Amino acid sequence: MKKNTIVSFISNNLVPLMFVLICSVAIPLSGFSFSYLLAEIVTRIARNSFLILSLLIPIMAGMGLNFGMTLGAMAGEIGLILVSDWQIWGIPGMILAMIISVPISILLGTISGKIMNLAKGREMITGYIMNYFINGIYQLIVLYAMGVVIPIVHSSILLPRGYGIRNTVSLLAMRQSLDNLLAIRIGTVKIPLFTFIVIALLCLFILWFRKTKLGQDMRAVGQDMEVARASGINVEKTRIISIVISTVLAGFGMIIYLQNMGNLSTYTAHSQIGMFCIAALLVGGASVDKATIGNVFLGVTLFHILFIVAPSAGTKLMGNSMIGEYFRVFVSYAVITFALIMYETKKRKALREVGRSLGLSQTRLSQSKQA
Amino acid sequence: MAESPLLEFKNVSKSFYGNNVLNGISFTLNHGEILGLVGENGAGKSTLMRILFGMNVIKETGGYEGEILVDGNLVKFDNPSEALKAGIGMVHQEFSLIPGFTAVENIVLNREPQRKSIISEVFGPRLNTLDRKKMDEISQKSIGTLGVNINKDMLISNMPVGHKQFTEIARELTKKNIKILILDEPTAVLTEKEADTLLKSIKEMAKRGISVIFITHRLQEILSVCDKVLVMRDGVIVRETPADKTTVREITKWMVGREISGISAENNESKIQNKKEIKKIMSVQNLWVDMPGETVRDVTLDIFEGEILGIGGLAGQGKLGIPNGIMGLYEAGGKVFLNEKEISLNNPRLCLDSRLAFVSEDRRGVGLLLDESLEWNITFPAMQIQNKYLKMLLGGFIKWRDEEAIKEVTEKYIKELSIKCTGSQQKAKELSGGNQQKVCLAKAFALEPKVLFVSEPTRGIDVGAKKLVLDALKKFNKESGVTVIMISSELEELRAVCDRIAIVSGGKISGVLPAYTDSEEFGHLMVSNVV
Amino acid sequence: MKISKKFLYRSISILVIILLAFFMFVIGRGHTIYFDNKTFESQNLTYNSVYRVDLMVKGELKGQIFSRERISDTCMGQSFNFILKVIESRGDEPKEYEFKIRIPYSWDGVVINLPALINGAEENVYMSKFIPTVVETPSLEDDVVITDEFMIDPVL
Amino acid sequence: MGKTIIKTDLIDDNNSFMGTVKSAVKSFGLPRLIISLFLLLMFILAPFVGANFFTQLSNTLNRFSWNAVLVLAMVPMIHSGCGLNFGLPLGIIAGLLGATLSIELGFTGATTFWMAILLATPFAVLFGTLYGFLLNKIKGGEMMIATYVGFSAVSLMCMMWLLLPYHSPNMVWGYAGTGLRTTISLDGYFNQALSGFLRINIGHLSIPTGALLFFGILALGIWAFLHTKTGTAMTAVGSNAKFARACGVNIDRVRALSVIMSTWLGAVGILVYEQGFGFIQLYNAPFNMALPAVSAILIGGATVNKASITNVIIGTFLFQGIVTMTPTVINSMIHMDMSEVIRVIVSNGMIIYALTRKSEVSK
Repeated sequence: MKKNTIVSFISNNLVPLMFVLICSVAIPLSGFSFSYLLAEIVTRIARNSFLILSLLIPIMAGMGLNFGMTLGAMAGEIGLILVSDWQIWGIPGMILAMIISVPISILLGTISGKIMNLAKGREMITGYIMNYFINGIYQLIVLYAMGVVIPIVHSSILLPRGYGIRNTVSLLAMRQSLDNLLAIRIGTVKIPLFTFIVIALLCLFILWFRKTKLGQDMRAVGQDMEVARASGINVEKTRIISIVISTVLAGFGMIIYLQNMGNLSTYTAHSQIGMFCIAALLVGGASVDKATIGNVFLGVTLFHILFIVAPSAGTKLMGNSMIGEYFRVFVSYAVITFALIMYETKKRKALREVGRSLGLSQTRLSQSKQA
Repeated sequence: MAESPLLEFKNVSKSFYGNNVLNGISFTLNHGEILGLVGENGAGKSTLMRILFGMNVIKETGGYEGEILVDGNLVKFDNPSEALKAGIGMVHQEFSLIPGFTAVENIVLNREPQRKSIISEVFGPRLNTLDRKKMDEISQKSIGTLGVNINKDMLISNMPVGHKQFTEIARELTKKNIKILILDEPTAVLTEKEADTLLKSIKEMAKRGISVIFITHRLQEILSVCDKVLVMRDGVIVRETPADKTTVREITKWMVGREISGISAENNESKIQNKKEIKKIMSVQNLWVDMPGETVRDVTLDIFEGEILGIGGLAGQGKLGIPNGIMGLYEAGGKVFLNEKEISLNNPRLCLDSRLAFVSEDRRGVGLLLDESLEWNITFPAMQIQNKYLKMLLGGFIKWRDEEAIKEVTEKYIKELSIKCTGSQQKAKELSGGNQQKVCLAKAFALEPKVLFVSEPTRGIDVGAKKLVLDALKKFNKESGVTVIMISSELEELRAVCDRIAIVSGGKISGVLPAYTDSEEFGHLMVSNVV
Repeated sequence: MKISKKFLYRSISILVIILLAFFMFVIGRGHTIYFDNKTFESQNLTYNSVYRVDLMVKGELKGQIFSRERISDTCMGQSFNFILKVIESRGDEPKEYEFKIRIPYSWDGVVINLPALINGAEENVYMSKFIPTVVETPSLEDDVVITDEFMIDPVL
Repeated sequence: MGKTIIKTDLIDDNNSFMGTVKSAVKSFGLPRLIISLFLLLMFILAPFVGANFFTQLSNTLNRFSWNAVLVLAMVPMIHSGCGLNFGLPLGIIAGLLGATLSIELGFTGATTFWMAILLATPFAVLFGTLYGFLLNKIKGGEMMIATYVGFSAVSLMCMMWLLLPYHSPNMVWGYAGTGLRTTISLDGYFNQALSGFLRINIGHLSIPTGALLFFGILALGIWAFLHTKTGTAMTAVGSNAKFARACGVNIDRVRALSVIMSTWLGAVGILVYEQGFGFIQLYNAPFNMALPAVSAILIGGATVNKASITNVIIGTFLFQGIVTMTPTVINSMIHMDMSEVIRVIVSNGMIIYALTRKSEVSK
């Protein structure tokens, strides 16, 4: 009995356990000091948690991992570009960028949600392709419309040709303005207290949201669309709302992320963010249909430990730092692949389980009769 | 009684695509009355209830004729929520519960008591928080009235079936102003004890003024709980009687009894006698099949060479599971012998190799390649299994499709079965149901089987086509001497075509009788061990 | 009635957000302020540079500006408070001045001439708009792209 | 019973002209129509902006010949119902292994090309078998998993390119002596091995006959395969898997076979691409290869579960036409290089369109 629970614990938490294992090998190899690692981890938790938390609500609504969170990230970036052109600095600049990002996020989220409703059962791949599609439109706006249709004053962010935004937009004026607010230093570790307060507020929001009528509807829709529809829940609208919320939160998350970075790579900052957030969430033990706040923090910690130590460990092990870099990319893809495969096989197994148990009972029945 | 009845049907009729399924239905239901509705499958019970509940399918297929009155007011429900508003609740055969929710959450689904907050004032009432305490109270009360002991905080997925059923009923009861509760075979999944509890609570509900329409195949239950029994057959009400003035036997007779046309008893008898000298072609022993909704539990059956064996029974009793299990489409166990040789189960290929063929009841799902031509549909199995219609190139290394042979054979079957189509290249999805069924038969015929299973050959096709299909089957049986096993919900159809009829009830064969036997006998077998 | 109530709440909340945005525009507007300690002539008056000025903002020493030097500081919002400790010539006792200046919203950069300011000149005398000398970044490739370590970029 | 009205079987009263046009547009697909018209417009406009029509056509044909085989690699998997082959990078890796091994083993000239195909084949079969086995375990979720299997494989290979003991001085980093370069020039190996063969030059028009011929042979092979017994089974599995199973077809085997075929075609496809392009691109390059191929076949009229050789030809031509024409025409017209962005929007828009269509299999 006890053995059984251990086995099921391992099989249910295979990904996090694997990561703990890899990290426990890689950390000593890398030769980083504990305090350095701790400082880095704290920074990264503050930087990434908000973004990853934005993934939770669509999972609740049964729409899987929202690969389309990138759309929100783009909305946030547009906000930041405009704000930095208007020279609004610091926290007011962040707030303004968030306010600007909201309508864009809502628009993109609605489009994305509507398209996903047309592609039920294929939400993830659709969301994933949506990234590329909207990225095209983002480029159209940022590379061609800004400076022409949308006025951009400062030549420091414009391309020399007079329109389009440069590859990098400096966010020096708001760099870590949120992180430095109420920041505490313990030894060499800086704890960005206020950022953590914001993240905690989001966690509270998510917990509260689960208790609302809308949250309950989302859970219902996520489990069985048909039953939910029969009971009078507007399934399509509920699903769209979940995507919209996720997109808006991802926009905020991106702004928090970028204020920490201190600069914005206009055309590449968002392209991988979805992938890395999803990988981190999955590393924390989440699956396509179930994710908790705990998964987020465990995931972001484990995933980023690997990210920090991999290049240096790779150098020690193979004599080539690129190996480590490729390794961590490989790991993030592999984790997503593994989680997706687990999800699909679990789904099929659950279906077969019912049959098998019935089959067994029937065989026993007929055997006992014959005996 | 000055008061008008709670519910009144006046001359309600309904037809689907020209098929009359309901004809001039009139009845009344008083406050606190329990009405038992019985009838064979296809008698029109479900359609009647769908009309009452305002299901979309009714409206989409052109609505209905006649009038329905609730409390003396004329109503016409366009969708279920209107019916709900008018106080009509329905418990379906399939559970409409959310598996990962607790009983409480399911009972108040989408009607949760809520608390307002500032946020919900701005963003709308969907951001109200749920009032868990009140939810619990409501559910507990509702479960209490049912008189059962269900853990309200248990997840539905962890519940035994009976508790799921009670949860659904409890949900209907919490609906405000519920006046009429439709229970569609609620006891089918219950143990005897649970069924008793349910019956008790139905009576309890009636005492509180809720009227109940109770549909079941367990006639004993009808007699014990109902005030009034309606017996339906072929879309009409054949009898309306107070429950205490009738017997199970009588009801059965009303349900199935009717004049038999185009069948001569003697003919059948002689055929059977001839059969006795003929050897067993197939023998099924202790077969179980896990087919959702059509579970076969323990079937033992012998089939004689050259006969047409009918398998009948009520829906959900497992008759469809038999051919699907033998042919390897659903997981099965037990033993099946063909000409004394055992056939291994769960492998469609081996069955087909030993010259069994199957025409599935799921015509569009399993039976046809809807997006492909008739040629493909008809020749595909024979090509794959028997290497027919192929040209062997390079000494058989390349098996090239022989388009000419394919066209030829397709046209032969189109002619033989008079399939109405624009040509052998037409896509299967463009044909009508009857012609699609003929294509399915042609596909099986092309395999030249020794034993042919035909499942629900006339389901969903119009009357004219029905006859053609059945005739084609009979002709095939007579001319090629092929043993045919026909599974159908329509007893009369079986009696017209088959030599012997096996009745399945509760996943077991409850009896095999010659086709000329009185239909009343079959009726008894059908309900003998209904689960 | 119910709808109008909801509508009211919603419009109020939207209004609040717009106001918040507007407020952010005001308080978040950043300016770079350049302090010049240079001899300055205006309207036939000459303001001579001083030996050293210590710039204090919010009690923090931002810099010491010697004669003919310039330092810059940033400020958010349109009013800027600072304290100057002026040492007229080497060895003098510092004199403390407190200033509160208003910066025009549309100016990104502002040059303040300290001698003029200390000697009580008009605002349009001591304050002028900073016009950056345009330094063209030669090409895109020179832009240093700093990202997180996310390097693979499968964009079509 | 007597009242039953027998319905006529065939309903075809929609003979009006408008109806015909509408149904024609519907069957062709509105997005496809727009893309075709757009490309046509490009060709018409080309002379006005000073681009030679025949040069443009040659460019398009050239790019067509590079990419057509990669697009063809979509066909078997779509046919067997495995969906769009987002896992194309797997085949590409097999092809890259073939190409690098062929060079490493010291072959030169056009022989490298044929040796590369030969060497890539066992890898393609191996990868395809494993990949097919995996896809059979996760029926219904193929596309998303295929994408990430492809990505995982590419990033794993990134490490391998560094670690595998290659020595050919033309391929490894000069200073380290180990690890393959990101791009390897094919001069002296199979650069233009096919395209140069029987090349026809008439004025500005230049036709890469060899490459087109090679594609033709492969396409013919696929066409022929689909006419065999196994090919028929493959189509049936894609069209209705339940039907095929009930007819005794071993679905898993057919699907695995289709995956192996797709993977092999992907391997050959990348080799054909490289011989035209003149370089082997390693490391992250395979990431970007799947989506253009997917959208090309969709533009050609394929759906998530139906595809034909015609779809491949039309789709590749339209897609590559847009890729080559838009930079020239649009840039000279509005002096903005928007071609890349247009391509991104068009190709991904097409994939989204295909994903949102109710799957064509009538259930």
